Amino acid sequence: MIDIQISENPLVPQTCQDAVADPSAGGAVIFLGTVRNQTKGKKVIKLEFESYVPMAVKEMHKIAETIVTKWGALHVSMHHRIGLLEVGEIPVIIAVATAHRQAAFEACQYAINTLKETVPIWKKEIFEDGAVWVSAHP
Amino acid sequence: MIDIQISENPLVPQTCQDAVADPSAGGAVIFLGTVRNQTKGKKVIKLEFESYVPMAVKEMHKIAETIVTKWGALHVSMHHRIGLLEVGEIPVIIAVATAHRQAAFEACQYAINTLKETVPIWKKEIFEDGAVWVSAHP
Amino acid sequence: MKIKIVPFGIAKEIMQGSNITLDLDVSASIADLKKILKEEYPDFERLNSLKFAINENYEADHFQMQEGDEVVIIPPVSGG
Amino acid sequence: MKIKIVPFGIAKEIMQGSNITLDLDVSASIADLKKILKEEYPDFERLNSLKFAINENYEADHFQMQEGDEVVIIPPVSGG
Repeated sequence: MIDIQISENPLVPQTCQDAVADPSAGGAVIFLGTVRNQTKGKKVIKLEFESYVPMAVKEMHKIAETIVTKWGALHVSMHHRIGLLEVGEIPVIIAVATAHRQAAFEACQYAINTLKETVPIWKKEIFEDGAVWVSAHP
Repeated sequence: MIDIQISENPLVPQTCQDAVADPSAGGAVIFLGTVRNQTKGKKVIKLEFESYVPMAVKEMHKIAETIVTKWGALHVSMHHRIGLLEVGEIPVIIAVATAHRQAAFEACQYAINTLKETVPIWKKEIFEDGAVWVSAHP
Repeated sequence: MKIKIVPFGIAKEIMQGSNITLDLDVSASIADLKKILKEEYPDFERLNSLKFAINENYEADHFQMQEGDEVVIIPPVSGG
Repeated sequence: MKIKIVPFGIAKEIMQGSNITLDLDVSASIADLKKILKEEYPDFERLNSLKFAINENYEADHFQMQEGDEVVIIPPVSGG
């Protein structure tokens, strides 16, 4: 089962965990992103996430389908939050359940790495003295 | 912070997640083991876990300390359940939070792999027609 | 032909927030569009990457647009 | 010297559930103990591994036990 969501509401890890629960799975690996209080030593106040939602959902589906095909995942759940997030809040959850655990680790890592490369979501770091679109410039 | 528990009560993923939550962490990787309904095609009814508890806790601490030293983890939470478990229940949860995600994946995988090699916990698979101590024999 | 341009993220700031409609030569490519945008908004030159999507798919430089296409400007993504 | 033997998992089944106390030569090693146990309980030969712990630490074959030590038998572990 593939469960993809982009939401303005707080993400709930239990929801992703439930989405991948399966009696034939030997394990699940869950990645939780969290908003860090600093970046390169500079204090972060908030993050703002913007997305081109329909395409982001489509790209997240592609990632999930690759995980099912390549790693034989039983279930993949990927939730991404958009809007304004405080330090400590969760922008992303990725859960992958597989029959054997090694595949779940590899697939979950592939998912978050690929999400950061291909999914049209943009993050703006808001500092006390300004804001920066992450990764925009060299 | 290192949080190690061996318990006869159901494990709660949220507890491990809360134990590793930190505003200076960029991410957490959580491994959830689950009791599979079959092993090598044979239907599993239940699992029974037994442990030499004080030594198991000590060995789990060693794993967590290695993770802090080698991967710079901010927090490690490792919970293992003992006693009788039904299919779908959770025998183990390992959560690792690090400043950067790559380290959390590696460290979490090291933790579960090493736990399965060194921690004195034994699993008996209970089938309809008998029971087998896992990994005991070639 | 009329092409609607929809910028996101920093691209929206570079273009001052506006969706715009450009009038391009028939069979203009993504490469042509990129050139026009960089001339109009030099800040696009400074980005790590500049991609374009049509109908929710990334399209490469050689892709030829059609009348009525809506082209989404995708500056460097940073989800997660 | 008296050494208490505490088996876990399949080792407990092989020894029929009993903690036993053995009377060993002074300065007997883990290797000596292993030999004695395998003679008494041949099923130990069939295990994938057989390890021993004293004071909650694994001890190697050459380790010499002392009067009053409690030796825990650790058959192949399978947590997780």
